[in-house]
Amino acid sequence: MISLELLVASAIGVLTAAGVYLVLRRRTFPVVLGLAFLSYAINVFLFAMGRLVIDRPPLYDKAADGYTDPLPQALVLTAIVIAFGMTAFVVVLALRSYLETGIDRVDGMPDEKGKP
Amino acid sequence: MLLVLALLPIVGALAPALAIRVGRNACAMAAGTVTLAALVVLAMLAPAVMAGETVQVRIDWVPLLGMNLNLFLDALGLMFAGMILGIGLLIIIYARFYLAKADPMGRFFTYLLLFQGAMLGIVVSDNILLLLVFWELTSLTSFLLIGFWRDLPEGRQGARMALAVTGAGGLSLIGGLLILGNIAGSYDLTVILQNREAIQASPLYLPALLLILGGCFTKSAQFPFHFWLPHAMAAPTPVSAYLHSATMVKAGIFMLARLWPVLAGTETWFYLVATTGLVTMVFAAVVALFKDDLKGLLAYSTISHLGFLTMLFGFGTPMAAVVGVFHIINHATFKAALFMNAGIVDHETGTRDIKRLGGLATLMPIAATLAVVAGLSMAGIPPLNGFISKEMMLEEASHTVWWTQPWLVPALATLGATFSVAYSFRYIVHVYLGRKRDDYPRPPHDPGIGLWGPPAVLVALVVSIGLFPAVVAGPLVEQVSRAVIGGQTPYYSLSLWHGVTPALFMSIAAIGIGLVILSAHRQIAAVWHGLALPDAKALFDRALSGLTRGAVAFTARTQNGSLERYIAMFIGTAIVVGFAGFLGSDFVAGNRPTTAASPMAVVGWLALIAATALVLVNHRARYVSLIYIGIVGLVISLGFIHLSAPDLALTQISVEVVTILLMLLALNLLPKTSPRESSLPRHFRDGGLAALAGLGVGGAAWAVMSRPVDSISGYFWENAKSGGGGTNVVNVILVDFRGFDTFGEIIVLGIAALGIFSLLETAGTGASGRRILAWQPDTPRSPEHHPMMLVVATRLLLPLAVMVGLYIFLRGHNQPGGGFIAGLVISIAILMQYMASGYQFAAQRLRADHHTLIGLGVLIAAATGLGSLLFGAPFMTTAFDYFSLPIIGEFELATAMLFDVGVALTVIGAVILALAQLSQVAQSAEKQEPLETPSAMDIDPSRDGPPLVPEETVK
Amino acid sequence: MSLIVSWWVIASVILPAVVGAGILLFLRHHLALSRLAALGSCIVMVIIAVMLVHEANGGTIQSYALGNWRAPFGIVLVLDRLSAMMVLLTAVLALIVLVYAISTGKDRQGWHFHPLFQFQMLGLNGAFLTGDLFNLFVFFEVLLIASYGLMLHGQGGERLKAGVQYVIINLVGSTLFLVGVGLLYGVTGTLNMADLAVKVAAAPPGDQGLIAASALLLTTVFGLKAALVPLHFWLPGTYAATGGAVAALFAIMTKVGAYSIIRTSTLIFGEDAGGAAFVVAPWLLPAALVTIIIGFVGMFAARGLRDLAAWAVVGSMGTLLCAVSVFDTQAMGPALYYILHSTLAGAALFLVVDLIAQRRAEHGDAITLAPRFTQIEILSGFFFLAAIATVGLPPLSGFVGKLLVLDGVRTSPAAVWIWTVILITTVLGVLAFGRAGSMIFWKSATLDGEIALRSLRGRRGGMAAAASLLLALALLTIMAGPITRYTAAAADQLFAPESYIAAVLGPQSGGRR
Amino acid sequence: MIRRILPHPGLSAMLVVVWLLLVNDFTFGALFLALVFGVLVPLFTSRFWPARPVVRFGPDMIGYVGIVLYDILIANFQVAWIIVTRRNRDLRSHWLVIPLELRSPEAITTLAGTISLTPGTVSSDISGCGRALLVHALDVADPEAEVARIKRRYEARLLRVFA
Amino acid sequence: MTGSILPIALGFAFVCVSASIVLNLFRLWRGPLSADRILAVDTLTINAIAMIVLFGIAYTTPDYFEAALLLAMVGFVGTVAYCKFLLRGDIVE
Amino acid sequence: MTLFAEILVSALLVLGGVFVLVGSWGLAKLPSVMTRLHGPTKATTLGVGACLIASMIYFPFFSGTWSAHELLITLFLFLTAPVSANLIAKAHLHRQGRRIDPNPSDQIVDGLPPPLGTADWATFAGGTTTDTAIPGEADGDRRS
Ligand code: NA
Ligand code: NA
Repeated sequence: MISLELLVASAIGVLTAAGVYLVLRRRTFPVVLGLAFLSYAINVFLFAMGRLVIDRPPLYDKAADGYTDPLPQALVLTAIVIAFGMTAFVVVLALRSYLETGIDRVDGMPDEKGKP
Repeated sequence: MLLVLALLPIVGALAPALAIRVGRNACAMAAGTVTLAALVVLAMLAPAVMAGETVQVRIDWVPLLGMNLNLFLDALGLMFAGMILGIGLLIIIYARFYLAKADPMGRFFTYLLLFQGAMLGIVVSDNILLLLVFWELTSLTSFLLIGFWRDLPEGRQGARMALAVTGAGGLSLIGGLLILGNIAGSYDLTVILQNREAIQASPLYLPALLLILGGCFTKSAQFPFHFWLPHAMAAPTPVSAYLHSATMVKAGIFMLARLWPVLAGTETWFYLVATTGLVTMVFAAVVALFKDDLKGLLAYSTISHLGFLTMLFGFGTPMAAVVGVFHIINHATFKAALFMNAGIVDHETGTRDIKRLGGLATLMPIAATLAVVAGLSMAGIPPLNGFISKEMMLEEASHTVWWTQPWLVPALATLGATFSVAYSFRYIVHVYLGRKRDDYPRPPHDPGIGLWGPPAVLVALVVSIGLFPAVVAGPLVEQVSRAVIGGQTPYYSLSLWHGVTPALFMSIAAIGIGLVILSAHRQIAAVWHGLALPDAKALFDRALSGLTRGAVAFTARTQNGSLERYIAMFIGTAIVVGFAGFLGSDFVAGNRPTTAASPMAVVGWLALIAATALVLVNHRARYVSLIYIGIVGLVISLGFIHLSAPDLALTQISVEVVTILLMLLALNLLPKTSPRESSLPRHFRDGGLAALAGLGVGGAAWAVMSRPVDSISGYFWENAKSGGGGTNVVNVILVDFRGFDTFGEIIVLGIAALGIFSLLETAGTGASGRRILAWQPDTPRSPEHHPMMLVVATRLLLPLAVMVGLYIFLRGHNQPGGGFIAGLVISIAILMQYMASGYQFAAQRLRADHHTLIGLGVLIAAATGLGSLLFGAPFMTTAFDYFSLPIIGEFELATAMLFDVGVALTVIGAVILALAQLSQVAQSAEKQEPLETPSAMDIDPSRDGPPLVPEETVK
Repeated sequence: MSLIVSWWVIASVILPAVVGAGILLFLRHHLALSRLAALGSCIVMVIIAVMLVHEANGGTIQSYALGNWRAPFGIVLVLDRLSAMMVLLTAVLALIVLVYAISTGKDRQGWHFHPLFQFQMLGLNGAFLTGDLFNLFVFFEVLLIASYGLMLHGQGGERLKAGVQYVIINLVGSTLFLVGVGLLYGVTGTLNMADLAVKVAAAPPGDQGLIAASALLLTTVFGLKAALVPLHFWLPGTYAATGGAVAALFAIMTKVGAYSIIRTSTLIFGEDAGGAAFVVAPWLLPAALVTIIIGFVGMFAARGLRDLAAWAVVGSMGTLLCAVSVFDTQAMGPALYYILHSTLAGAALFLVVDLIAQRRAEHGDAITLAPRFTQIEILSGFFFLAAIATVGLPPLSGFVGKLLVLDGVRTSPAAVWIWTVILITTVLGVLAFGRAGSMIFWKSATLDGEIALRSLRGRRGGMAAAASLLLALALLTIMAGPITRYTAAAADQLFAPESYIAAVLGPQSGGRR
Repeated sequence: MIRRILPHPGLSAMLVVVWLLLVNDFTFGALFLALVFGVLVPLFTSRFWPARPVVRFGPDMIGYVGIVLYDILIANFQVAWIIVTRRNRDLRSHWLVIPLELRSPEAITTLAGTISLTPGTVSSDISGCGRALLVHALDVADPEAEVARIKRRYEARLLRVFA
Repeated sequence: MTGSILPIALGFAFVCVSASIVLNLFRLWRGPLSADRILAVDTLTINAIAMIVLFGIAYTTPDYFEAALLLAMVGFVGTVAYCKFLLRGDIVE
Repeated sequence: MTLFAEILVSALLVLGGVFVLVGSWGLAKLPSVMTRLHGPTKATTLGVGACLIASMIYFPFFSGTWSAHELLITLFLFLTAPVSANLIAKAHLHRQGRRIDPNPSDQIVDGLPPPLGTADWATFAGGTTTDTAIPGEADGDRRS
């Protein structure tokens, strides 16, 4: 039987790989997509650091017979918010840089073909 | 007292800079006064030193490093200090009259005094680290002096070369002295000089020696580091006279003398130092003969004499050291006089080229007299001081055996002396004697006393030491020699006549052959100039430009602006060190029981992988990949729900959509595709990095998830309700246990929005503005802006969504939800209005200012935290209580909720600010007047009159 | 922690936050008032920081439990000698840079300079004071996002292009930071750095691999901020493309990376960390050596003064990290002194370069021939001083710092390498500065005419700011005795983490031995 | 006065109910809060909804809702059957043009929504003058009859609901 | 959960929804038009809501309903945005 | 009573599941965008609705809690689904021009019927349709 842990770990791996691949592209837009993937990957990763528990939401209940580690969830929430702010910023920066220079390459070089 | 001496010139360096406002005389006076004052102080210290005492001052500076303001003045220091200040004073007088009106005299004397101070510092430092400070300072200040005439390219190059060579030597000296200090256990010279045995026995002796000699040889221009010195001749002549007679270059000799007691006496020392000195002496003497530039000739002569001195100290015998000490004085006197004389010739005739000179003796009798006397001393002709020390040197050389060859050193020393005679006579004969010429650049005549007076003083010394060496120089030489040797001096006599010794014959031979060579100068010179000798400067230049080219090429190659490479490097490094760290230490797989995956989980996993693959494959098609990526976010949200993280799911869901909106807004103005531009190897590289990174992070996740842990979470679980007043532990952590994180987090969000605002505020100006003006939509546009159904539906949805937002906010402390999600929900509700009814419509109706919301949010959050300070509790201490009101029933109020209000406000402000600003840019790009109707719909069937959308006949 | 000290500690974080938000909320349309508030905040920060240093110098480490939740559960701010020193350094630098920015009118070239500036200070202070690893991440993000805003302040094509690179690579870096933090939490179950130290020391051998990996990943992230080769690529472009004032302020940014390396390596992954003990050292040292070389080679290749200054920062980071990588008290003291020096020297250089570039009109900072310019004499002096400080020649603190480092690392097995590299590269630095200075100040002086500027803003204030940085360097030299005593004591504290742990977790924890 | 405090009384009532559904609690406290929000939220959002449609709450409305729910149920089965059994090429898809007598945007939107919610038909567009609705039908034998059915069954009723 | 019918029905519903999601993914992949893909995502979101409801029943917890509610709202916003982009390029104007 | 509830809930779940599946099957199977658009309305209305009602009945009986959230979700879906469908249809009409659904297996190739009155359909009125493709769309399918 496939374990949930394996699924999650492999998903983290795939998301990371996708993020890394995209972050290494030459245009700003795919790079931003890559950053989004890295953000997904890291959120799940952080979350997984609290181990996986099904049906035990971190809501305090005296009767509950166990709980999910709430701390990583709080960390992920913080990380999501920060990543959101950063992503928004980088999207706008990419656009602004494109508007200013006519170039949407991350290395700022003009296109080889001479088109903007 | 000693401290005053050391600091006077440096502090006094300000004086000429200030005095120049008064005038040139005042300026020179100021400089002279400072130097004179220092001389007076020195004179007051001299009696004690001459009595064999050592004057000491100790002031702690950096005791932990062992670097302190420890000064001492012994006879060696006294002699050098005397030369530095004495000749310095003469130079100042000379320079006053030498410098042209246009030359910035204030700056000149300031530099000169700084240099003087640095030199003085070297010779009175007890602490070698302090000595190093002064040492490098001489390099720096001499750089300024040599480059004083900025319009001379030779000056600039010469200054840089001097700085490079002597600076580098200084660094070598740093290494050597640090080693030496470490062997001796102290950085104080007085201690080091007591540790001869320990030092010479140490395995670090050789490296220390090599490094120290690196410093000394560069400074005193020993072959093959000599090449900087002739180029430093581009300096104003007073500078050359100062630097190359008594100071700068003598610093290297000073160091040899200073460390002689602990370093000399070994075979290594002998072969390194004596050989270098010997080679330099001969080589430079030969070169000097063929220099047509007066200062060039003197420069090589200086190098040769520095070799002379180096060789003497290299012999390692006390007697040779005595001779060395004596020759230091002699060389300083005649060489300074000659440099000044060369300056006079240059000043009066307008040239320093020997070929254009000659016959000046009658035109400039005073200058000629001075030149003849000093020149003869340099040639080693009795009864002048140069003769005595040369005789003593030849005597020492005559019984020095080099590698079993007794003849080698005497022969070469004689050869050096021979050429010395030749070039000295050339200076006298080719400049002053012979027939007068009628093509001098300027009509020559003797200068004023201001220029000839200072050399005359020195020439007087040359003569008096020559005639009465024991009286004039004897006591000083004796004391200095003791200081150098570190004990009693051997028997020696300072006199003109030493009897018939081998040295006498060598001397006679040198004079005879030297004169013969000079008489055949023209022929020999022709041969010499025909030789393709390697030019040290060219070599240096080539090395430097090669270095520059290499540096430029290397930097351009590595720092090529390719962000992909930078990121690849970063990720590659992380992969390498991460795996290395992991594999380099123990790892035992965990034994935590795993959870079986349900089929739905597998389907979700499949969806995630599929969507990821779709994005990867289609990432060049930007719009479509934005659709695909939505699925990834959705699946992750579902995963969070499945894995007991409702708060995360809510957040992920709402953040996701705002992000997509933002990217769509940006994509409107960006290219819609990315070209295919990576080569196959690049794809492999990126794929490889991606796979390894994925393996690493995924593997780490697996490793952690499969092992048990004892975390601090239990505490949160137990205290959330009782201590934090909430049952949603995640929320209590966010607003209470770790509220500080959240505080930082909303600030990040707020700053991001501010940054976005700043970026976009200016988008309409400059290049960006032009581009926006020229922008053409690259996708077809439907004429309808605000479809009716959408407008109507979102109007009903707005209050509903706001209710949901309020609900999520209020329950957050106890149930999934909270300020952040609520803020996002309300933002989304407002964004819906923006999308449906348009920017104008929504912005007009949304009265709150975004900046205010952000500022207010952060302030409320901070104020909530600060409130606790009023009650004497730490920042962000929360309070909560349960209240009961009639009708309403029991409810809870917690300060943490106020904090959450701050969070929500910031979120709303930031999100709306960012998106509104972005859409404004798009508006100006579209160049279309936004639709203005009360209902905001393009098609409003309730209105009478023509449709807003332009009519067109139906096809 | 006594009440008053706790006030100082918390004020150093809250003051910039409140002032930043306050300017945004109330003063964003009132330039004069914004400036006043910002200056006031910076001055008060300096006072606070002086108090903190004074307090820390007593030798006891104090911890401040935010929200009154005790460590390791809540977040704590920890005041020790190192953190106090960094806060003071930040405050002094910020004040001077702010004066510069205001007097040269740089703060008017875009939006929200002052709030961003305050938030930048908040991020820096938070990062230096926090005792919690995840909170460190948060403050990293605060200071980064503020730095993005500041870096792009004034905009322009080149700056935007460089900004894209700077932001993106740092975002990747933040991701890696979270991997490291997450992994460490996953293995140890805690985030408080003192508690992490305890847990890592007590971790079973089977966990060592993961702990070592996270140590190295974190160091990679910190190395990115610290511009450690091969993670340095972002720096030259960024620093050269941004405004002079901001670049000067950024001199402290690289130190955040160095600080974090020092903090985590001595506290969490120190001597007692078993398999992870100083696991970064063997990587750090060679990287630092190469960093020095690359930095100075870059200086040699620089075509503009900003470029030169930026590469000088890389070189100085290499020197600093060399000393750090030895990981003993003897070398750490010098390293901390070098932090002070290199921050101020780097900032001074950037300000001086900016002053020069302003006056050279269209010639800017290019190392090319151009006519004389206003105040060339005094600026050549400033440049000379900043250059010798940067290269490490006497009499300024660069030389003292270099000697301290050379002396401090002498017992290291790699001493020969460090010495060789540091000494040889200094020559490169001398040559590079000599070339640039002689071109701009000497050779240019030969051209006729002078560049006329219609108006030169902040003639006095800008010069005064640059001068005060040079003065600070001089003070650093003159006061080297007491300062090195402080840094040595700080180093002692770092290598005796028991007191830190006890201060954070309570005396009953008693350190870990 | 009342209009100013309660710009959309119907909406307010709906929001009160929505709040109670949200908090899932029918206490006085919840009701109080519901009333507060029911009043406050429309105050804040009314600016976004300047025109106030006149809606008659009454038997017509209830009847309409009932019919729609019934139609949804039945049509679902019909369309499901078509999807599962009918070959694609046998589908009798048609565009329907429904002339409108309704005039208020809210009413037309409701009609269009109803058409879309009942399986088998999707409201696709409105004419530029707002007098006709473009509807896509998945499978109809007689397009005209379908148009008539929609007009009779839904529009006629909506004309009564939206006065 | 009580009897034996309910788990079977629930399992059946899970299977149906899972299968639906797979079908949605097929359409997402196959396209061919952007409208198809938007439609696929929209449907997937609605299926996800169903999935969440089923989870709620399976675990007998109301904790996940807000997520479903939010998903309903957000799914709509996303679809609107994707469509507006196709229609107008600028989604906020 | 509980048994009855259980049967009712089960029936609703089965019904919901089937309709959700049929809706998605339609999405996958039907020949053109406009026909596919009919599928999801099933998932929305009856499929999810049935699941929601099942849930509403389930909770009071099996956990003792009463929940009306499901109603809200249903309300939301009913409000939004037609608008989503409308916009997708409009987007599709706009992108395809009047050559609606040129799928060979689809018999509807006539294009749009004219609206009543003088103005064109809102999506087209006044506009000219260009052939610029949104990148990523399969161009071949647009015209064949
Ligand atoms: Na929450
Ligand atoms: Na329908």
